[in-house]
Amino acid sequence: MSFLFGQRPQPSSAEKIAAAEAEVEMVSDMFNRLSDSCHRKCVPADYREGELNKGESVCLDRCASKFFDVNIKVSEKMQSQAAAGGGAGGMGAMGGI
Amino acid sequence: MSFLFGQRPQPSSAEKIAAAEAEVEMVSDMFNRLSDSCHRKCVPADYREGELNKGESVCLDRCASKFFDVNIKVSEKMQSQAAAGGGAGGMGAMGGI
Amino acid sequence: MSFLFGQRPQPSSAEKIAAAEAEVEMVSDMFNRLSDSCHRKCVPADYREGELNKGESVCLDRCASKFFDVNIKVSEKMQSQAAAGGGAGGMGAMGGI
Amino acid sequence: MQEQRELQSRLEKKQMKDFMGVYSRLVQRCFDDCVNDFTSKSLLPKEEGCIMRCVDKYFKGTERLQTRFQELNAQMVQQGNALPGR
Amino acid sequence: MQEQRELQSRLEKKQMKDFMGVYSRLVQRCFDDCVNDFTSKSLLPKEEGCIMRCVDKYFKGTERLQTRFQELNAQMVQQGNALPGR
Amino acid sequence: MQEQRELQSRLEKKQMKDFMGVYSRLVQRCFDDCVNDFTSKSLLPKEEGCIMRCVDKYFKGTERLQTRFQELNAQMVQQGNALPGR
Repeated sequence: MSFLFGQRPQPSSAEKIAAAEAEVEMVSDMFNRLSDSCHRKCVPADYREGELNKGESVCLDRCASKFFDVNIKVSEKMQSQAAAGGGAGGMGAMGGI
Repeated sequence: MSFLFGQRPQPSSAEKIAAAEAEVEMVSDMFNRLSDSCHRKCVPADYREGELNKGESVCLDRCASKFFDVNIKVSEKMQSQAAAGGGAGGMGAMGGI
Repeated sequence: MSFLFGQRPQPSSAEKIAAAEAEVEMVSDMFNRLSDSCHRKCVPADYREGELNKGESVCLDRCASKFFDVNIKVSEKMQSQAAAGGGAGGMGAMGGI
Repeated sequence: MQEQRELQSRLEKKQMKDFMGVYSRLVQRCFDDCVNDFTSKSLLPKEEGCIMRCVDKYFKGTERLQTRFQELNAQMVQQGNALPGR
Repeated sequence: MQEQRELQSRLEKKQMKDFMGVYSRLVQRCFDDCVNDFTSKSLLPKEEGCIMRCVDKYFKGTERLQTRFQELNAQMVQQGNALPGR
Repeated sequence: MQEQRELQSRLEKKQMKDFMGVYSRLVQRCFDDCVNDFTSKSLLPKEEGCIMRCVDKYFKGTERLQTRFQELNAQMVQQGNALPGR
């Protein structure tokens, strides 16, 4: 997911740690979502055997690959929108603080 | 969501920060839930076009408004129950620590 | 959930706090999941009355008990696999850091 | 000593966060189950009634599950069967 | 003063985290709704089209909901009806 | 140097938390898929069998997805196509 963090200069060392942490968290959040979606889409919930069969294994591989592609597409889209100026929200200041 | 945090006195400055943070987190958690529910209820999953159409837009507006109302109703109910003494749980000491 | 944390020696005091925190977090995460699953399985979503009826109450009791059993079974299984050497993954170093 | 205070303070934050979590999951659950008409922007009376019963039921269910959970947890710690205690 | 800076810095982290959260929920939602064919390992053109429209729609929806949310929040704070302000 | 140690320690906590997350999601998933009979308070033999197979399958699936994920991530970093590396 490093492509999401490539643009900004990152000066101080506390900030470097924070950025690295944010990246790790992002990557693992993304993996968890991929894992949830792909298990749901590829592994039927009846559990007849403990092994992954051939069909399930291939499905998981392709599912991971497609999830990754979606991630890249979305990221590219957001970067081009951001470059085109504004758009795409940003979670601005929410709520009443 | 400030109404949830209005009752208690908040002395020290570290506590003020913690309370402000808790509130921000609460507000953004609530927004995320509202967003998930309203997208699910108002935007069909076939994505025929990238624009929100009129019906979807109106539905999202009303959905946000109703979600907010529910939030207020629930909060009022809990305050009146708390005032009536106890009830409604509180997540007491859970687990074996 | 203390059984999950029993094996390792835990030296420094900062680490003790971290481990205690991790345990508390695990326990409360587990309770939240139990609560979500059991409400979904035992309480119909039409809310004809505000009370839990007899059937719902008994269902919740049994559901909690079974969820706990599953937790123990899974934990035992993982411990025996870990003892048998490796297996069961561990979330190794993910992503591109 | 100081360690204990530190732990105590974090546990309090955790409890607060837990309560918030229960609260916001409850709001979402009752909203999802009770509100499905978006021809008006205010809650209908029947939606409001449903919300109130949902909240009542959810809290009673949560309390019940908490009690069970604690009993089961205590039981498990006591037995310590096959499961190494701390 | 320092308190404010501390709060500021934490709020920035929070905002970053919020944005990440919106981003990854969006990826999952669009993936779940648009991709259901696992006979190939690359996205089909119709899946890619679906993803692009989904992203557009999701962001527009999110912006709209944010605006409403802020209005409703401001309104509620102003009225303060029955609900004690801070 | 100290920065590295700090980062290291936080990464370890993160890994622990990740593992816990996988564990508890697994418990919930297998419970939801395998347990639907609440006429008894102990697991039925067929539920227990289902749980064991579910755990096996889930772990194998997770390992497989992790391997794929790392390959795809490495590939993407290497290509750096259109996507600025760090």
